[in-house]
Amino acid sequence: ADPKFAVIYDAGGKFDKSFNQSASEGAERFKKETKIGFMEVQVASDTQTEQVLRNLARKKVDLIASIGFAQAQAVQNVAKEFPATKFVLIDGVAKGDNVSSVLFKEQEGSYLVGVAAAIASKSKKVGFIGGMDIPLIRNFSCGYVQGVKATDAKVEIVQNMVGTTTSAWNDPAKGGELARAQFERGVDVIFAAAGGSGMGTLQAVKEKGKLGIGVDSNQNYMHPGSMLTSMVKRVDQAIYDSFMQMKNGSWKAGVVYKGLKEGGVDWALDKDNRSVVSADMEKRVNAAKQDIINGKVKVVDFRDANKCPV
Amino acid sequence: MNQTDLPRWATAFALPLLNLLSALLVAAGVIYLLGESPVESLGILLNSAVFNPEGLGYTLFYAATFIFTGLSVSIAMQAGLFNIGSEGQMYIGGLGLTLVVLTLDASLPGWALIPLAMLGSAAFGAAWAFLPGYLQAKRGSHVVVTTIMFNFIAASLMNYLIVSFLIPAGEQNTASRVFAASAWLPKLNGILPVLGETPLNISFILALLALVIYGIAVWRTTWGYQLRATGLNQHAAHYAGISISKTIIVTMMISGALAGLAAVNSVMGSTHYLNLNFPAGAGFIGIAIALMGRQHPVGILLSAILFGALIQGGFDLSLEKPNIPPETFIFIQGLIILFCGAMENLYAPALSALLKRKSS
Amino acid sequence: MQPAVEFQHISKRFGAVQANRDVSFSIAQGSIHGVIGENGAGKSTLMSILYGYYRADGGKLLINGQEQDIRNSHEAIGLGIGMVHQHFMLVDNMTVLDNVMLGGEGGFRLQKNRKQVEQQLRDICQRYALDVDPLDKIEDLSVGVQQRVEILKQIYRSANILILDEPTAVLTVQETTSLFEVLRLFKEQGKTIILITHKLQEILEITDEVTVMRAGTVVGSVQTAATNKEQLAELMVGRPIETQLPRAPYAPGATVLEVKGLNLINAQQVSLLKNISFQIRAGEIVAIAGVSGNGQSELLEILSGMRLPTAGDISMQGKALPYAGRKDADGLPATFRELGIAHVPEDRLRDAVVKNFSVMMNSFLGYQKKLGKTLGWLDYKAILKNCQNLLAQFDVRPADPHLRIALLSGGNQQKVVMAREMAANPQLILVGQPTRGVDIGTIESLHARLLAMRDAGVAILLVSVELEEVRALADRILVMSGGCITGELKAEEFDATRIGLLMGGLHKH
Amino acid sequence: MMFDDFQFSSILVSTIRNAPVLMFAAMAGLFAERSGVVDLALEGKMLASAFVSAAVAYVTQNPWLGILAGVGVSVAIALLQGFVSITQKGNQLVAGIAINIALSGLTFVLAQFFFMQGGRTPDLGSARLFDIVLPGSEAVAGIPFLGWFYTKLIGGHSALVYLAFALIPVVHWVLYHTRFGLRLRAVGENPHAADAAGINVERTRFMAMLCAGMLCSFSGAYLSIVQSGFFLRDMSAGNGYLALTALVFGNWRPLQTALGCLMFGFFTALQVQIEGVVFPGLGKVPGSLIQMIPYVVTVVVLAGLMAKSVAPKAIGVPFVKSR
Ligand SMILES: Nc1ncnc2c1ncn2[C@@H]1O[C@H](COP(=O)(O)OP(=O)(O)OP(=O)(O)O)[C@@H](O)[C@H]1O
Ligand SMILES: Nc1ncnc2c1ncn2[C@@H]1O[C@H](COP(=O)(O)OP(=O)(O)OP(=O)(O)O)[C@@H](O)[C@H]1O
Ligand SMILES: [Mg+2]
Ligand SMILES: [Mg+2]
Repeated sequence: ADPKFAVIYDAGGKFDKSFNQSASEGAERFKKETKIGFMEVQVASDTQTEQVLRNLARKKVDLIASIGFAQAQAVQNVAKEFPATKFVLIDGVAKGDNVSSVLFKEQEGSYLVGVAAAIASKSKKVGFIGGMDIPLIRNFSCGYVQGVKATDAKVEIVQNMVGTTTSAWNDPAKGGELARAQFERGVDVIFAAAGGSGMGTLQAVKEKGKLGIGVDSNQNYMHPGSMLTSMVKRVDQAIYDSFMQMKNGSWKAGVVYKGLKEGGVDWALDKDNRSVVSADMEKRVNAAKQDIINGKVKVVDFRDANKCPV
Repeated sequence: MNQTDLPRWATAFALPLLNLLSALLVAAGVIYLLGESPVESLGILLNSAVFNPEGLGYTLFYAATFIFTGLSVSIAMQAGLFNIGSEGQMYIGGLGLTLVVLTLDASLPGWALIPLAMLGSAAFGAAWAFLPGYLQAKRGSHVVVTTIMFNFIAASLMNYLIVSFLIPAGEQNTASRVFAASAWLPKLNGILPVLGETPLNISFILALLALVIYGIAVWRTTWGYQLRATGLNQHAAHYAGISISKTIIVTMMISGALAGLAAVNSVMGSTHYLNLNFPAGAGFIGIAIALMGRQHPVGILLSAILFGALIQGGFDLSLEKPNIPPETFIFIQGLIILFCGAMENLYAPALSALLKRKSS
Repeated sequence: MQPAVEFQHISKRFGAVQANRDVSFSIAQGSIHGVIGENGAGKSTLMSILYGYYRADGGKLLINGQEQDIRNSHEAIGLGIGMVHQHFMLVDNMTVLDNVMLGGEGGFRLQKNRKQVEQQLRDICQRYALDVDPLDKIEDLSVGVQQRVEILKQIYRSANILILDEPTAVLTVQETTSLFEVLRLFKEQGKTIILITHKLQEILEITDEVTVMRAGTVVGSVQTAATNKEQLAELMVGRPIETQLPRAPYAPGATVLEVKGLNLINAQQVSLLKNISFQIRAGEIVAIAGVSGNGQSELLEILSGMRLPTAGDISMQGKALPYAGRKDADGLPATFRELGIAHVPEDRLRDAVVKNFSVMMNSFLGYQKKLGKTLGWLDYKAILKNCQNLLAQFDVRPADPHLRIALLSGGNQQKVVMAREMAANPQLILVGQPTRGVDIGTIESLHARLLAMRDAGVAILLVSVELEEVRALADRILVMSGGCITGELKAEEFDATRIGLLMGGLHKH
Repeated sequence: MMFDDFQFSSILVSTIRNAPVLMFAAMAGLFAERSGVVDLALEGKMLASAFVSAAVAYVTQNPWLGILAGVGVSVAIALLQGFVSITQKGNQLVAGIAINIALSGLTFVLAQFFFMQGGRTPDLGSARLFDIVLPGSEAVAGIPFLGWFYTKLIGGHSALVYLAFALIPVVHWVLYHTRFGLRLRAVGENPHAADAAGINVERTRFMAMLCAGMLCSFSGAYLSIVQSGFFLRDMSAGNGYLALTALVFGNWRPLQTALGCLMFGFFTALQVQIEGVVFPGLGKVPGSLIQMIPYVVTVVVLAGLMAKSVAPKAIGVPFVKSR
């Protein structure tokens, strides 16, 4: 019989236009290609995560995909109870012989969009808007800053976070307002890593005719012509691969890091931003990409020491 | 028209039941519009929240937190104070217990550590409520406003503390390290294996105890008498020699301590670490519970269980019926509060007319 | 001529209480009609029905011979009915002008009419000799002036049938006199007036006819000219009323309270009490007479610990009262109570009772600490028994300890408060306006209680605006005006005119 | 254009953009609360109107129709709130909280049901309100200070911003200089007195709720149609409670309440600007601590400078003809 699959989204939900959505797209692609369905749930708290993981494991689901670092502890607990069930955890590390932890080197992708931003900026001021001040978001910003500074040390970076409560991810008005405030300080390119609030940012970017950078999934289509690029994090690919391996019997536990080299992160270039990406920019960004893949440039992971070099 | 025309059984049971049914009827309509069968859905909901022991365990687990936040809001209301800050006080209470546990969980056994950690949560919650209480008592700053502000301040502060100090290096999760097992609250499934794998733990028992103490303290002691007198008529309370400012400050601190204790259940009883935004609105639900339960221990208990059941049952239902998003239950919660908490007399005229017709 | 108002078989019930039962009587056009009766007899309820505030359960109402179904105050006003309520119906933080205009603004934009109405009000004030400034805020006005505002409102609205529910309860003699002048003017203009009062000589002084109510029913209507005080009192209460209560000879004991150089300056830097000095000895009643608002309330508040004086010494049985060095009076009344000072405050609904508590829960307000000795545990069994005793002793009706106290009539609330304070066996009892709004039967029994306490050796400080009450109770009389004591008289020197002069003596208005 | 670089100018402009959300809601609350009905349901009405106006604007591609629909829904909710609090004499706090919770859920469910984008409406695109460019803007744009003042500070906002500021004198006028305002204040202060004066207390309160519903709807529309360009679940993000705070802060008076809203707007803008700034001696203050600024300032101002706030006396008490 076919294996059974399930996806557990974190509080952001399946439609967050971000990594949950990306995960769902990966699972959908798998479903379309293999005609094997999957269950999906969204949890609201860490307690629920454990409850639903256990429920699914009891229902003899073979592979459960847990999206988001908040699920790490729950996965580790339940994996221990159900050695026969396999788990794939995105953005976090959980111990266990039946757990595959997938981590992304967001700093590398962010570095690339930083390079693009530094080149695209006419005012030599670029912005970053994050949802909340947490390590994951700091890692985005840290990679971004490294990319900007490496390209042109004179470019200034203005950073803001939307808030400190969960509504920080659902406050497009504030996201937009932060963008406008940054424009007034001369910023002309903004990288938004703020979930739903980021959509407010990109909307404001379009309104004011500036440039925006999307995050997680390729968001270029949202405002063609106003999007410089997107920092894509291929959660979809990770889920798709994991499901496929399960089906083929090649699934393996362990921790994997997915960076530029592994195709886990990238910058997006498609018809929607073709017009704003000059040939020179494309060349220089791709060169940076090559340098990182070759190991010529090392992008620091903020989380290694909870510190950003620049 | 007059509610007092109705016999006690009618006001205490028949009317609330009718209201609950009305709320469910509206909810059924919504579920029907979403393309699912209301009857089947209700069956699933009841089964997973009440009849299935493990589900019941979860229901009571959630209820334990809500009892504490409900008590927190209630006790302040008795003194005429509308404490909107239970959310923030619970959050800070979580910090208190975490600091105790993180320092001592390597050295102390559970029987010493757990009470100490609870003390920590109560103390931090009380401390966080002190300033709004003090400002209300001495400066007349509206406690509603200051507690709302203190919620925001608590969120910022906790964000800073967790991210900057509590996250172990290299970790992604915005949470402290996992506590040593000595700090885990004993689960009730040890005594009642039928509950299965639920996080229901001794804090539920503590919550019941808190309800009893609350009932006794408020209605049976001088202190409670003074509290209620202050809440109902400050002029008379002053005349009666009650120190208003002391009453306000002490009550706010007790309210904060109760909110702080609400953190114990979820942090030490379930996740075993302190994570960002762990109260997840439990403080605000406490307001609804206090209002719906009329600040009465039995009312608080019943509303807390009702909310626990809705969260548990609703979650399971949305799992089975993808057409019904979990948010539907937030809507239903609101409806229930509206019908049972604010329209208690909706059916009183009809019922009293019916009874009159019967008796004549 | 048609009667102005005719009640036919009016009944009204509140839960278990039958407030009006088959009430029928009529009020002649252009007359002043008195309505009297004990507290809770149903007078206010009946008038509220006439004014559309309540709707009767049964019966008919005829206005100028026409049957009317008055569903709300708006319709009553439309029929030319005006009412001055027992508790003033004024919005405190608005001006007199706005209060008068409220409900009859004459258009959407106020500003257009404000000037015009203001002028109109000034004219009325002049014509009726009412001293009111239309631009004053209500909260800044004394009760007497607020009363005038109510009258002003009715004149402005040109009410033809005017109901006055105990309008004189809070007025001074002079204020009452000038109110009656106005009423006589009204009558001359052919208006009909219904007057409710507990003061029988007012009835005799001004009414043409009087209806007596008891327990919700009418027990009789008589022509005023053909009756007298004793007869009315007996009709009301059902038994003769004793006007001269027995008292032991004046033989005061040791000094209980000594006040020296008391001063009070409020936050607005107004001096409310100036250099007050006096003493009270055991077994005497010292009365403070004066127009309200001349510092008596503040004096009571200070002596009971509810407020701190700015300067001065107060000693109780030779020991200084412990208020020195305090920043506020928060919690101080408890200490004063422990020292043997009991207090029956002037404003009982505001200060002396918690409206939403039962009678029982109110029966120990202020003494809760004493009852909850072990761990603060309240022994409700004992409390209930004690409360039942008090209710029986003071003949509180209904004697139901579990009733919400707000549902008792004012007189019965006052009995509960008085019972509570007396039961504490105080050395000194401060009594403010003990019989305001209370019927004559109850007044008699409350006075008898106070005299009994005096005879038992308790020191009593009485603050009252009723000279009649002062005369009936006091051993010594202090007169206050403008925050000063302007004179002192012995009981046997009682002289209404002289007291009146002293009351006005240093008064600014 | 020197002035333009000065951050303070940008803070001021940002303040003006931030304030309307709070101003509409606070003025709505003012009407309800001055009439004696506690309005805890601002948040819920904002959300409902944000959703409906975005949805209708998207479907019709006309922002004005969206706003109109938002008004309709918000007014309907306010009247429901009125039915519960005024007619049924229910607990007003409960009613408010219940409405907030119910609408937080319902707006998501409906948005999801109709648009299938996770409780979001599609982008409004051109169906948004345009910013008004004041006449002669081009001419003065180059002049220092005046250019900034005319084109950025007072010009270049959407119609709703001007409406919000126009409301301050209008509400003041309605409250203090009209029959409706007089009755409204009377009913909220002493309903028994108003009743005795022949005023229908319940009807007056319903009228007040109607105004509250209408004003609050603009706040929601501003969020979705002006500021964001789409609806997103729970996008009111606590602004309803902040508006209530401003109302208490402003002692239930229009001018002071508006000042309270502007203060919040100002400190939010300030906080945005000083995030990441290196302070002499302090270094870089963490962002999450900077986020506290508006709230800490409120508490300090409330505790330090303000006199006791005096609520309308009859607030929260259903009008019952009884003692
Ligand atoms: N709204 C009410 N609800 C319940 N009982 C009421 C209400 N109003 C009046 N009563 C009761 O009805 C009876 C008549 O009250 P009413 O106020 O008419 O008396 P009254 O003659 O005016 O007394 P007083 O001289 O004290 O003013 C009293 O027993 C009172 O307690
Ligand atoms: N009688 C009046 N004539 C003309 N204008 C008035 C009058 N009463 C009030 N106003 C106007 O209304 C405004 C507010 O009046 P007021 O000072 O009474 O308000 P407030 O005390 O601040 O508010 P509140 O009504 O809450 O006490 C003032 O600007 C004043 O111009
Ligand atoms: Mg009466
Ligand atoms: Mg005022």
